[in-house]
Amino acid sequence: MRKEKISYRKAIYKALDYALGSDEKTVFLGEDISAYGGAFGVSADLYKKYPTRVISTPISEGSFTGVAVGLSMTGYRVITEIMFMDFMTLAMDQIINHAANIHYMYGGQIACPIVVRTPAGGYRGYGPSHSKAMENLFMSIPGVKIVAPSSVEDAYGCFLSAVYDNNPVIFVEHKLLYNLEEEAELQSGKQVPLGKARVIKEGGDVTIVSHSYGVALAKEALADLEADGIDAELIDLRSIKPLDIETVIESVSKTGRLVTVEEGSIFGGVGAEVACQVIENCLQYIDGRIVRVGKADVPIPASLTAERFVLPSKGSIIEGVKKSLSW
Amino acid sequence: MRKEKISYRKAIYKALDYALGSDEKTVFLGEDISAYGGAFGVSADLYKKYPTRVISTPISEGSFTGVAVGLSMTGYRVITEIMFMDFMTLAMDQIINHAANIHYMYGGQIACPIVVRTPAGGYRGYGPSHSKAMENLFMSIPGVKIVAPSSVEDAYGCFLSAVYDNNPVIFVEHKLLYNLEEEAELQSGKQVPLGKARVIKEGGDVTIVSHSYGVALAKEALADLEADGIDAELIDLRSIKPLDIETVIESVSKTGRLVTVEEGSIFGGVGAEVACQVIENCLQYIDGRIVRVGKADVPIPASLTAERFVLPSKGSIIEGVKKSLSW
Amino acid sequence: MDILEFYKKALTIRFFEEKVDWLFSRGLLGGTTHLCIGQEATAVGVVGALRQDDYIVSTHRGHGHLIAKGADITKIFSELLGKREGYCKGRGGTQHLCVMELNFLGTNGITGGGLPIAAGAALSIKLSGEDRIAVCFFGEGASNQGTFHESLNMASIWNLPILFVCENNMYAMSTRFSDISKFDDVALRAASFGIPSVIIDGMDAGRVFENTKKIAEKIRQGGGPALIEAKTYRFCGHSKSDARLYRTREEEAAWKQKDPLPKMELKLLEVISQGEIEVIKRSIKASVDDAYEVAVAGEDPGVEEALEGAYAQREDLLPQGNI
Amino acid sequence: MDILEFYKKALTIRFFEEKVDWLFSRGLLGGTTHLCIGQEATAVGVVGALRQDDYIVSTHRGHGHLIAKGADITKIFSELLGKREGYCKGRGGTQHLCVMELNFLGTNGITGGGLPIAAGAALSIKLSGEDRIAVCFFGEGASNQGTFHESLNMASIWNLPILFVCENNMYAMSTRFSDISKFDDVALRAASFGIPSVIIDGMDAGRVFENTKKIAEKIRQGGGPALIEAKTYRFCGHSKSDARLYRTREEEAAWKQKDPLPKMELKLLEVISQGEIEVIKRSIKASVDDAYEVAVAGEDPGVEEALEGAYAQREDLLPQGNI
Ligand SMILES: Cc1ncc(C[n+]2csc(CCOP(=O)(O)OP(=O)(O)O)c2C)c(N)n1
Ligand SMILES: Cc1ncc(C[n+]2csc(CCOP(=O)(O)OP(=O)(O)O)c2C)c(N)n1
Ligand SMILES: [Mg+2]
Ligand SMILES: [Mg+2]
Repeated sequence: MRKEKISYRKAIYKALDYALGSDEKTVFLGEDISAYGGAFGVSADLYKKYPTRVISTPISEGSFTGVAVGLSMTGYRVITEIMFMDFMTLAMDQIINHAANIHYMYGGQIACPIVVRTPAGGYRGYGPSHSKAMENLFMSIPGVKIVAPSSVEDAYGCFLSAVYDNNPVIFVEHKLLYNLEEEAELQSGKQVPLGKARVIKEGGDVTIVSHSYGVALAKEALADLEADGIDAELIDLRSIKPLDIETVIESVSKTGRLVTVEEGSIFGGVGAEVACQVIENCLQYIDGRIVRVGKADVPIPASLTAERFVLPSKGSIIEGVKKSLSW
Repeated sequence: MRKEKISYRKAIYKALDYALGSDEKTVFLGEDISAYGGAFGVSADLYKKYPTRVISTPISEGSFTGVAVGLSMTGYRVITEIMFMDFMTLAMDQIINHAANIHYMYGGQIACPIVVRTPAGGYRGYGPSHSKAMENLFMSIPGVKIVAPSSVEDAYGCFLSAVYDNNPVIFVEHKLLYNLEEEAELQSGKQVPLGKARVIKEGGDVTIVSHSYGVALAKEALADLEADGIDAELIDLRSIKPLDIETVIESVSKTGRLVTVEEGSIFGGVGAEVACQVIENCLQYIDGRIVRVGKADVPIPASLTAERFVLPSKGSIIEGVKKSLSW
Repeated sequence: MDILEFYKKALTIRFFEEKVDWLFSRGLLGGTTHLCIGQEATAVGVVGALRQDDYIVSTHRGHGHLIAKGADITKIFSELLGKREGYCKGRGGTQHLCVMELNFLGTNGITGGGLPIAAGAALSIKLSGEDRIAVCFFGEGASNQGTFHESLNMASIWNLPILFVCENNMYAMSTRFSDISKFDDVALRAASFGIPSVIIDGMDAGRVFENTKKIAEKIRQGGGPALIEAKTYRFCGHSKSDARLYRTREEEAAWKQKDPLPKMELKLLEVISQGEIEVIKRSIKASVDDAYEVAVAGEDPGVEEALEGAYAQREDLLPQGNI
Repeated sequence: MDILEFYKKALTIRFFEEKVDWLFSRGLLGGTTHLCIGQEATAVGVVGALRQDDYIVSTHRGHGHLIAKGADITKIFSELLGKREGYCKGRGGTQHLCVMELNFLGTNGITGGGLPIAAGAALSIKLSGEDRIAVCFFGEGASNQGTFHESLNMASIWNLPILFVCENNMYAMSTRFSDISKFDDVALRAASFGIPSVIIDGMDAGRVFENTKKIAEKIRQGGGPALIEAKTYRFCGHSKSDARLYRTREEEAAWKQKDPLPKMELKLLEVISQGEIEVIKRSIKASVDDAYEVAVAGEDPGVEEALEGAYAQREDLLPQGNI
């Protein structure tokens, strides 16, 4: 198979196509996923290929998520699309009190294999109700997995892993990644295991840990850092839960410094958990400040200018790295 | 004013009574808060004292929270009761996308002074949908405050602070605290400021940080620890957001060791944030393992026996403290 | 309809619930419970009209539905007692009690939480081209949740094989339906979605059965969703501690006149004697007591059992084949 | 009803929206937008029948409602441009645009999110014994959210002074209402709650005005909630990028025949000349362009402004006195 240039959006499309095509017991539910192809055009013509199993729903996030739970308990794998991650607030009950608990609370009788796909993130001036990256909201929920790949190959492979996982998976697709094009080899049906981080660039001075669009920002920062003589190691978590802390620890044991980057709030965010586990496991190796880079603790403003001040950026990552080295 | 023995339940009742009695522009909304007095009997006869402003709602958590938002934007302070904290999942949209944003996203034109009271926590065999302490879910939401007092005086004073705060406040009342009786001096209308932790017991060997019912458990552990010659300092955060990290830092600078205790999940929990801020601020003083004690990462089982294995206990706190000292 | 079978089922439910009540009053059970004493006719009437492979989604007040579906009361007791022999290994308890082998998709601790799940089960049936149906119990109080509206709408537009059964016992905890709804009937609300509905006497197992039978068949043949509103009454309090300040003892007494069990006995007396009835009663009572004794002698879950299982493994064989 | 005033308002909305459309097509605006071109008659008709002190809760498609309520279009442009001179300092943008001084409680980015908020405003009015009313706009698509059901129910049982206005433009994004609802009329759904409703031609500002006027007065006098369903159509796509594959150009053309503006002009010609109309058009067009020019010359928020204000302070003076 040759590598070809392919977009993140297309990779998700292909993974959806593979999942729907290879198992009749797979259903895809969401708003405007037919003629519109979803708000971000991901599902394109799938509704024509699988007319009975690509189902456009009413605007009822709370209940169509419940429909997914019911389908999954009766023999289907279900993929749902929540049009913007901000709207997951409406589906929280079915996710937290139902989907997440089913395997455990029913004593292992049944599982709940659903994937909740959702476009997330800011930088587009959509304002407070259409811009959030809320993956941190699900961290403390036992039973769910959280996946947020940053590369085209991972988008494909992690998505398939999510589909074939027997647990509810929150699958975060950053809006700014959809148009990302990469040379990728999408081997049909090839899964990328969840819970395994990826070292994107090796380096000896500092460990940068991120996921989703934060990785793209961090990549941009790498060149500037190199120009300043800083050799950073960049790790893409890919999945936040399960969290591959081993890869992070191995890196920090080498670099002695940790910078976490996330688009959500720092307070109560992913970085806090990563940093905390690092401390618990390799405090002795730390010889720089641990720095968390993320969203300021305010809602996301609509003004593009203001939004830039609130969300993390290449600049704030570089600043964070330097702060960690300055100690 | 003399001290008298009074229960946590009664303290909340008195605070509610004070708030409703002293300002006609205060409303209390919730399910079964009339003749039933709420599921835990907190509101007792308030519906008789304030018949128009104590309003029993239909079972519609999502929308009566929205009603609170609308009331607050048009001149009222609103207190709502979500019968079990687990049901907050249904009110998430109005809290996260509406209440929390209002002051900021509307450019400061208006505030949203609502208090969402809610009985939380386990140890009663209620099972996965009626036992959660989910205060950590709100940590990353800008605009909301999170308060979870453990003592009778704080229940009263923090509640009034929450009412007179101009922001949405999640007010967590642990079910097992309702019957807690303490000698307390409830000065009418006296507020306890939010964002100020309380040192419950001073000690030099290790700092235990907790909130809500975790404080009660930690208190129990203190005696055993003392018997083992361990002099622990116990801090009650009282409010998780704003977080009084100064008090914690001051303590850890002295003891060199930190143990966090919470009833929610460790992964992505309150302890992660506390520990992380401690590390960021006083890494140099740490000379013991940082240990987080909390819920195992599974749903809360109904079986009382199983529940005890899953939730933190006096025993797991003692174990945590010893682990932090063993390093 | 085999009236004797129905009577035995209803009696089992009654005695089971009374035993649970007694256990609570003695502090022998953790958590809480919601008894269906007084509402047995809806459970046996509805479930008795269904096929074994029909799905049921139940509520917090679900013991009756589960017993009617054929569950082993020993295993229900085990579950309530938090024993590892329970249907859910003691993890679910009364409000999260699922029995997949009976197509019983769970009682539900979230008021209104089961409605969309039932719609999902119905969609599954439709997609698979099966001729079974999904039945969703809910209370009149739950009909004020948004999920009610959303689920009925989806059931309607997708023409799902689902029967909504509202057990309207007039109260949601302490809240009288007439205080939180303009009309006393939930059935009215189905009209918005073009879903046909009937209002029936929920204290009469025969009426419940006949109506369900007829309607269920129609649904099975592709007729689309329907709603039955059964007017009923819980004789007990809402949950384990409830002083019932919100209603009068007179109202309760009036409803107790409609107790479904004596009504069934009256019918039964046409075929068997009072003495035979007494024998049946004693034997069922004994079997409930026995079931409890067996259950209580079971084992508590160990620490590993408590801590494992939050995540299903890939290799876990799922009964419904959804690997 | 002052037809000239209405016409000017409607024209302002049309030109404003066309300008926004043009700005988007040029990449001069961030975010997205939902234009109400074609739906101006509902905005001016409903709002024109209200008092200044009545509350309005709007939707994602809310510019028209806001302009009709009397907002300064310069400040709306500033808001859309993310300038600090905007009504919300540029933080809210098109979907979170609140103007407290006009009792305009916000456009809303969450479909169905405004319904309970409006019910809350209505409850506030009732508790305070005022004679104003709350008006809640929503689309037919939003009527599938649970909040619709829950809010109408509360409005009904508490007899709130609230007018629900459904702008039924037949589509929710790409979804035809007939595909996600059994019936084409949202009004039917109000019957479940005993809420009276009317279905009216939403392309006719006069009809909308008269109906609203009458119904609003009834509500003001304690008559309780009511619902107006205005049948209308958006001439443009759902948001800034929409190929409109889900409907035909013929359907669009047919609806454009019902454009509310020419209809108003026809009426106006009974009192003024075509030439005068042209003058009005040019002047309003110019004022819209001017407003944009003033707005675009405004200032972007600084970093401190972006980072401050997540929490209201105790001493913040709140316009509605809720300190
Ligand atoms: C979301 C949610 N809100 C509130 C409750 C608390 N609660 C449990 S049962 C109940 C009343 C339900 O009434 P109804 O649906 O009529 O059923 P019934 O109890 O009468 O059988 C309430 C309010 C809950 N379990 N879940
Ligand atoms: C909770 C939520 N779900 C989905 C969306 C995406 N969305 C924005 S507008 C819209 C369609 C709304 O349709 P309708 O209520 O008919 O209003 P219209 O756009 O036709 O004016 C959708 C699905 C949203 N903003 N919020
Ligand atoms: Mg009831
Ligand atoms: Mg529409």
